[in-house]
Amino acid sequence: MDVTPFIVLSAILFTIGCVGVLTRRNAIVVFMCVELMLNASNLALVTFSRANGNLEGQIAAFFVMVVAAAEVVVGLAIIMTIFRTRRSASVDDASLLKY
Amino acid sequence: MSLTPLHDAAAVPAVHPTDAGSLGVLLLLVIGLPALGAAVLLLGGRRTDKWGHLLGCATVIGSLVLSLVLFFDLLGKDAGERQLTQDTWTWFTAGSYKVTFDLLYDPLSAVFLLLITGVGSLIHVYSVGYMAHDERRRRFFGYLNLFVAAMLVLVLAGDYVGVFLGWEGVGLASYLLIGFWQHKPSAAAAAKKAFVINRVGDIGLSLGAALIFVTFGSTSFTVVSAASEHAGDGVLTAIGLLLLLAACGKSAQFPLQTWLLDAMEGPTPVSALIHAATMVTAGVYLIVRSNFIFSLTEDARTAVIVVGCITLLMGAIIGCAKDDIKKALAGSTMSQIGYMVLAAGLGPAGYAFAIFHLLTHGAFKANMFLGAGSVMHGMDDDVNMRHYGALQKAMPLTFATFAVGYLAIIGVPPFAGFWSKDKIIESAFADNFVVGLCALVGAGVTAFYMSRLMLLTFFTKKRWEKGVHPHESPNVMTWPLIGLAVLSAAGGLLLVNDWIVDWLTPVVGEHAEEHLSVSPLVMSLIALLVVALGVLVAWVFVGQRDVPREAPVKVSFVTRAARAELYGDAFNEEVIVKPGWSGVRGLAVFDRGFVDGIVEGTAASFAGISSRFRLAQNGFVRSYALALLAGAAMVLLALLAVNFS
Amino acid sequence: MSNDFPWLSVLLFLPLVGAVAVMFLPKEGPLAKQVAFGVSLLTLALGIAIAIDYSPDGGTQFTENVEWIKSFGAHYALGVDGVGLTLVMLTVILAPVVILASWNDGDAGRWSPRAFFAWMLALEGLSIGVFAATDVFLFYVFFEATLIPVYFLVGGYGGPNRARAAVKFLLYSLAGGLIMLASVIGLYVESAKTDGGATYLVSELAKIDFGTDVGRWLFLGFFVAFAIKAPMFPVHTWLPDTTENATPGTSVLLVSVLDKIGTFGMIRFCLELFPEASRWATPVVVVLAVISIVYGALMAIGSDNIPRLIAYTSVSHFGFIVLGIFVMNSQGLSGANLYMFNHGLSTAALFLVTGFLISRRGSALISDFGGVEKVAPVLAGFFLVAGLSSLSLPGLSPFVSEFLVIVGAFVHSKVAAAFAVSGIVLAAIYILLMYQRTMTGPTREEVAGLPDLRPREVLALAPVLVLVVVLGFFPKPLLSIINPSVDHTLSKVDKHDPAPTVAESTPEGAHE
Amino acid sequence: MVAFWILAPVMVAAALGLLFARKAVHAALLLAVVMISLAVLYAVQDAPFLFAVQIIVYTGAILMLFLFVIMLVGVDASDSIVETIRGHRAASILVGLVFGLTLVLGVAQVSFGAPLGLDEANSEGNIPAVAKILFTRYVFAFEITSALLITAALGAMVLAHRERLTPKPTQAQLAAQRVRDYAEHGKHLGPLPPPGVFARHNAVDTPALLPDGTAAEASISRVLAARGTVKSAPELAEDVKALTEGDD
Repeated sequence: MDVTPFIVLSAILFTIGCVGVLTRRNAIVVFMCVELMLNASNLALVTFSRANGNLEGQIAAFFVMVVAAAEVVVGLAIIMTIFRTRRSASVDDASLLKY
Repeated sequence: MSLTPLHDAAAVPAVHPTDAGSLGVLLLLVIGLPALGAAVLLLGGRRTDKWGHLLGCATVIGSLVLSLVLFFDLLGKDAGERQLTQDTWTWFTAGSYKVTFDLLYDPLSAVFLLLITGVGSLIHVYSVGYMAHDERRRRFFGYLNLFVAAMLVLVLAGDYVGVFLGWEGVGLASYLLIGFWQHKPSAAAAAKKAFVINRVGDIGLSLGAALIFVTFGSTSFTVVSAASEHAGDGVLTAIGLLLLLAACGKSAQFPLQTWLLDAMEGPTPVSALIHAATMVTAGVYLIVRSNFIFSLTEDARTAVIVVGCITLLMGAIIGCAKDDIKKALAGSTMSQIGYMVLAAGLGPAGYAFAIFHLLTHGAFKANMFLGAGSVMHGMDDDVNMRHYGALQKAMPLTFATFAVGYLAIIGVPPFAGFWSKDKIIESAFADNFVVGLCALVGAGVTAFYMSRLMLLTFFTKKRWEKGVHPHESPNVMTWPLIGLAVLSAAGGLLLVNDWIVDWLTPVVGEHAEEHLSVSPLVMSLIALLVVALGVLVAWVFVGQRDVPREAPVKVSFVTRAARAELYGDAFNEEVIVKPGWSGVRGLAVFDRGFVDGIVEGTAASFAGISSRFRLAQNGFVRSYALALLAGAAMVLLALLAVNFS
Repeated sequence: MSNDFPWLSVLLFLPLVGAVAVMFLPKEGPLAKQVAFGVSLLTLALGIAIAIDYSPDGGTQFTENVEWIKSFGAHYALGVDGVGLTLVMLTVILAPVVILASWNDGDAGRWSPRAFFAWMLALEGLSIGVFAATDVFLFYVFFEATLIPVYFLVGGYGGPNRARAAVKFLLYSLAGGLIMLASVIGLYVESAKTDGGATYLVSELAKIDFGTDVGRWLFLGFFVAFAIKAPMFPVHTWLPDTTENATPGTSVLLVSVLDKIGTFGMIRFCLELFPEASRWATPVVVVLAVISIVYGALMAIGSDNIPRLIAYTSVSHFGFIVLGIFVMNSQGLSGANLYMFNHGLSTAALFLVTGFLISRRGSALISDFGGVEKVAPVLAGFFLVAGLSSLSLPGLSPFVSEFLVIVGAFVHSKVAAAFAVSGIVLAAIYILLMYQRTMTGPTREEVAGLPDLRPREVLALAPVLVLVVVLGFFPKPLLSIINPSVDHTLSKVDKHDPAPTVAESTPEGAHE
Repeated sequence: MVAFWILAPVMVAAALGLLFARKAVHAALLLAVVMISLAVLYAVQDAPFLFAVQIIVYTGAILMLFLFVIMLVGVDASDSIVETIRGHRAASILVGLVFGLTLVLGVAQVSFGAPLGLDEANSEGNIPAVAKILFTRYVFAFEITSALLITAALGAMVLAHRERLTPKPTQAQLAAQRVRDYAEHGKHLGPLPPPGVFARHNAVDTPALLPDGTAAEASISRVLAARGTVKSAPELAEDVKALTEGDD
């Protein structure tokens, strides 16, 4: 099993996640795209782990998952609060921090 | 100075005064009394209103007494010892430059002291009556005292910078007094004009003093007079011209003459004291005092003569056309000072006569100004001679004293003016025919305009305004008139035995002999003939005709020019004031727009750039993320480029 | 006084401590003002004591020297020579005058009046520090620190555009300070190369030969900052904007005291540390100074706003001062030093008296006045005397200094003197024009009910004008302490007064 | 490798679907596809522990959380297609393409060599090996994550918490309010009738029948009424009729 295809896939998924973050306006979907990016990186980590013959990469991926979980919890809570006050889940509506 | 001056026959007299000793205190008091009077009157406020005028008179009369004491003391000394100095204190020092307040009392200062305090006293007394109804009389006397003190400083200072102090002091007093009725815009403007034009002259005095310092290492008369022979011609001429500029400003000589006629806005005693008898002659004083410069430079003297000639004719012409009695007299003053300047420009041959004419003129012109003031007093402050006429009956005393002054100024023997003016005309002819001719023509014109003034005021028909009842002035005003009339009549006595010439010799050097082709007697007769012609013309054209109450409009170009004061003001207005104002306005735009514009522009451009950049902070998270991604892409590209290059 | 006791430090910290103390007093009521006035009087008394104890020929005195930042070579070093003492005296004299004259000016500000007076005291203390510092680093710190009180004084109290004016002042000055900082750092770098190691002490720096190029660059850094401070053409535009919006008291402290830092710095740092560069720059500086004289005067003539007008007159006067400094002869330098003091007095008087006038009428425009003399003769009298001192009338103190500067300029260059001297005519025009338009003529309705000066105002102004008159006739006390310092400076720049031409030339060869 | 080539296109397609899905629910489902596929890829790459964790944590916990939030926010909340920031979409796609291409090209340029494989590392089993590293070298980081998780949990609680603005009404107050409502508006005093009582059906969409045979509207949820999925009384009546007739 060659390594390169996995890495390329990871790169493609990461890029798609990026574009998703940039183009989607629903905060929840944006969040999903962030998760996609994290997962893409996890794939790369796992692949590198295999390529290098040790488990450090897997450990890293594990920590990424933990952090992602924490992030999702807080992030979604924030989205909820924003939604409660603004009645909208669009990221564009929370644009007071400007000029 | 380490160099000892080489004295030879033609050398200029050096100022080497001896210590005044006990008399020095009197010198200080002569200045101190009026200065104290001024201080008390100006700082004392309303408390001094009641007796202020009396104090003002007392201080000046006190100075007169002291001056007389000093004068007779000087008279009793040998000619060689008639230069006294009173050490006071060092004014300032810087490096090798030292300026002191030491006073110099010599024959020249002595006659000036008498003139200033003498005429000054009479005019102070006169003013008591003239200003009786002015609520600010106390302040008027304060200013007058200030003037007298400053004028005394001017003539007693032993240093050019000291002269400068008095010079500006009298300028200030003149400013304050011309603008005394400052609720009148014309008076305020005239005061400012006088001061500013005088300041133009002061450029000459400042730079002159600077040049003197650079050349001689000092500005005291003692040092400069001792070393002036060693200086180069160019330097001396430059100094002479600079001092001439100063003299032009103060003495209203061409081209700085325009302020004098406007200065007549001041109360009449001021015109008499400052703008006729004393202050305006300070220029002549300066030239005569600087004889150790002027005697050595032919070029500068020529310039002085030219200025004198031009001004004496200009003043005379202006005097012919003015209907305002004071302005006519002011034109005459200009003209007479022109004579003095002309005489001073003749060098050793003329210094003494310049001073002689200065003294006699001080008496008769002050006399006539006060007379004019008396007339105005009687005519409800009307100054237009076309509204006068036939006043000799109404105001006999004024008429009589005025007449003495009139005879003196046109040069009728034996009145004072004849002697002094005749000497100047003689010396002028001796120097140069053209100059002499100018002086002679000037005398004729003088006779014309003074006769015109006389006729319009005291003779011809009544042309009074309704409700005007001319009356003789109170005694306090007529007594000074009489005093001045006596001086005007008897001033010629100074020439007995060439007393004035000998008296001034220690100051201005030996009197140079004249080389006149005709005898002095013939010369005098010619001059008298010209004067008679002038009077005749006046009689024919003014005395024999009806004088219209309004000045005729259709007149010759010459008359128009003379009425416009030969376009001196118009010239200044068009050539200096107007371009000056537009220049200043342009400069304001330049300052705002360019000098500050660069600064403000830099600030504004930064503000503009940041306000443009600020828009990038649009608050949309996605935009920030885009920037982030773009940055990451760039980093990647850079890495790639580095790795694969 | 014992020489060990740090008198200058006491003089410097007394007003600073006073400023802090004033901030703890109640906001309302006159107590804060009274305490501030008392502190300034105390400072004045101490200043006079120091001046009396000063011996004219003793060089730098009342020295203190404590090592401050060792790695920079910076010291807390104080000491005054003739020039420094004159300016310290000017500061301590003007502070009580200004506080008394501005008694009610702080009431309408953005902050409490007590803050106004506290800032004034702080400014006084910091100014003393600037003039007394004998360490470049310390000088720089004080130099920049003075901006803070002025910023708050201008920005918090004064005219409608005060905020903008304060920012402009601050940024302009900071820009100059920044350029100077580069030179200050450069001094460190250069001094670190010498055997003695890094030092900021003026006395040590003066011994270093910086070499032509380095010296010129360092000189430029200092000079630009001082030219902005002075202010000289073409970096003068902050001054009119600031004075237009500041209270008169602030303007006095700013123009009469703070701006002197510029000219003081030129003597102390430009001339004494970089003599070669100063001689090199002389032609340009002299031209700029002459332009300042004429330009400032012309702008003053064209101004309708009184504080702006006075600001422009100061530009003109500072031109004279800089001219006197850079002609580098005894007359010019003595004149310039004396001018600094005299200009402080005359401009203070002019600002204060016009300030009284403006506060009465509520307008600063000359065209809004007319015939005030009739209703307020005392005010008019003070105005006239202050104005006359500004136009350097002989008998008033500025004359001596201006005359000396003109003489000095003449010794240096006849052309420069000829142009500079036109300033005296222009000065007459701008002062008398202003006087004519405001004071004379028929009394306008709007000014008809104007009250004359109150006793407090007379009390504030009178000492200044008395000093102006006394020093006009007897400037010796000042000159006797200034002249030795001038000789010292001249020896530093290696210049000697030229001998009079007549003494050199023989009678035969005497031609120009 | 077969699994990879089968799953990779599916994952890319699902990820792209994430970009275009109008409804958040669809996006969540597509994400689930990606994640499960990833889990398989982990398994393929000798990471059985991560395979399990991926399924449990991501697909199980996180995605469920997403779905909960979508439920709370509103299933219908969908994006509008119109881009509000001018040029943003084009720029995003462009930058994304550049980024992606660079990344892919860059990665493709690198030759990783033959993978060493995890056979040796996993010799004693993947999970014990991972545990060994985790509890030795990374134990500190591991403990820190616990702190992180607790913090996150607390944070979520704080964020989701709503402060009471008014005091909680007591039983007595509630009772008084009810009586007052009855007095003023004639509102029914007792509890609402449950659906389906005395009726043919006891489903929630079936209103209870009142003694007179009419339907009690208050007995069913208003949401159901709004959707129009409520059985109407006449229908019920027909049902009853059919029943009774059938009985006969």
